[in-house]
Amino acid sequence: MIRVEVGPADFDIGAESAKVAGQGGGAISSFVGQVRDDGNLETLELEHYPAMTQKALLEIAETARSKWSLHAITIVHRVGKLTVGDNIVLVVTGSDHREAAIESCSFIMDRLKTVAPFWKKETRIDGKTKWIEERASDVEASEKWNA
Amino acid sequence: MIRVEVGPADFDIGAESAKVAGQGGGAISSFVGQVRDDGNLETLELEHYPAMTQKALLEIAETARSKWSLHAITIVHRVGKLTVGDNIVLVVTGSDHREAAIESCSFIMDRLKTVAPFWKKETRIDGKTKWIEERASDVEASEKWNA
Amino acid sequence: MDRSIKIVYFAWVRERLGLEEENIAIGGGVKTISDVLDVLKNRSDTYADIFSDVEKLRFALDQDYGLPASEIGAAQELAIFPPVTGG
Amino acid sequence: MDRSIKIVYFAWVRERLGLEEENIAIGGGVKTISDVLDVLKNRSDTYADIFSDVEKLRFALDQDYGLPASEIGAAQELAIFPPVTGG
Repeated sequence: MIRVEVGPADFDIGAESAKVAGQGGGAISSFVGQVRDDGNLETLELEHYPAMTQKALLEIAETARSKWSLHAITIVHRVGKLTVGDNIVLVVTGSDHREAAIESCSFIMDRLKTVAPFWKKETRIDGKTKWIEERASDVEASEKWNA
Repeated sequence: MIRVEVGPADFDIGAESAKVAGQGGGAISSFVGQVRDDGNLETLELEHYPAMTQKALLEIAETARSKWSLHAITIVHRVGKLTVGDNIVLVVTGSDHREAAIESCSFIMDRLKTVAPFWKKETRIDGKTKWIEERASDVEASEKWNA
Repeated sequence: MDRSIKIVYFAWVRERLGLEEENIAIGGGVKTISDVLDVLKNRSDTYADIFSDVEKLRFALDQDYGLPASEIGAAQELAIFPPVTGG
Repeated sequence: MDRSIKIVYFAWVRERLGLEEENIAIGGGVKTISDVLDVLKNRSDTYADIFSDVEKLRFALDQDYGLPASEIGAAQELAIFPPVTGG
């Protein structure tokens, strides 16, 4: 079962993990990405391309399901204005085997970073704003799965 | 911060994840292992070597901390009589970077399977009992980290 | 045949243009994303600035990624945005 | 010099012996885990059965993993068990 959710609402990792576990298998892997405190961040704004986001996330999940034997995949991605410590993204995968659960969770995160149409804009404490730039390490991490 | 807990009590992945997140960093990786339903399992009993368990888990966590840059590591491992769907083990790692969080979580699970002094005994629905045997794939997975 | 296509902008592309979306008329000679970019660059210096460096831009045709050389075909919507930074 | 060492058993080793732990006297010639196993194997057929195949056993001296060739030194506790299966 694939579940994809995009919106401003926060998520509950315990509840999402339990839902995935309820689909069977004994191995549940989760990843949570939060707004990191770097000392002078005021807010992080997440913009997305609504008409494309759901489709892009479903494609990532379908690719994961074709590469690994999974019982369930959940992807939740927040949009809107967030602050330090806030949740941004949650990925949960469930499988019979821990390798499949952990690797697919890692794969989904790598693809999310490089394929899903989200953009982050920082506002610093001094009021300056900056659009986050693509990181070469994220591109490499995503490309390694094509090998 | 390293937290290791061994006992019969269940764990709350949401609460444990939040505790790790509270130690800083924006990347939190979790793994939950549960008793898998294979159709005719009645109970799974987990025995351990109390005098050694805590020490072995702390060593695994310390090794993870020396290999990756981590803000927090939590390992919870249950013992006693469990049934299908019950939680067995939880690992949560927190880092500034998702690669570190995910890889260290995977490493800790691989080491748990091959180094921590736990033994699993199955009771089938027909009343037969069997001690689970070591899997070669677990040994390989654990050894790959030494490369 | 002349037709129009909807163009949607995101992140700094949207901010610098001060525009979320627009419909532009395209002639029969406009076959690829690159051709659309040429139309846009001819509109003003601001447009020329924003759309000249294709390395800094990513594209989607009807919500599927495309490259500058991709044919627009019958696509109704072209999205132009910087490399994504979600997750 | 003669002394005693505490031996603790787990999983099927414990079950087959019907014993969680015992203290055994060891002579000065007993230097390694292997030597302790020889002492145990001499006790009865059951002991001999259980401790003959070292490939199926794992060992810890004072809660640190050891090999059959490991010297017991001043260790107070030797644990004998099958390969672990936790996680």
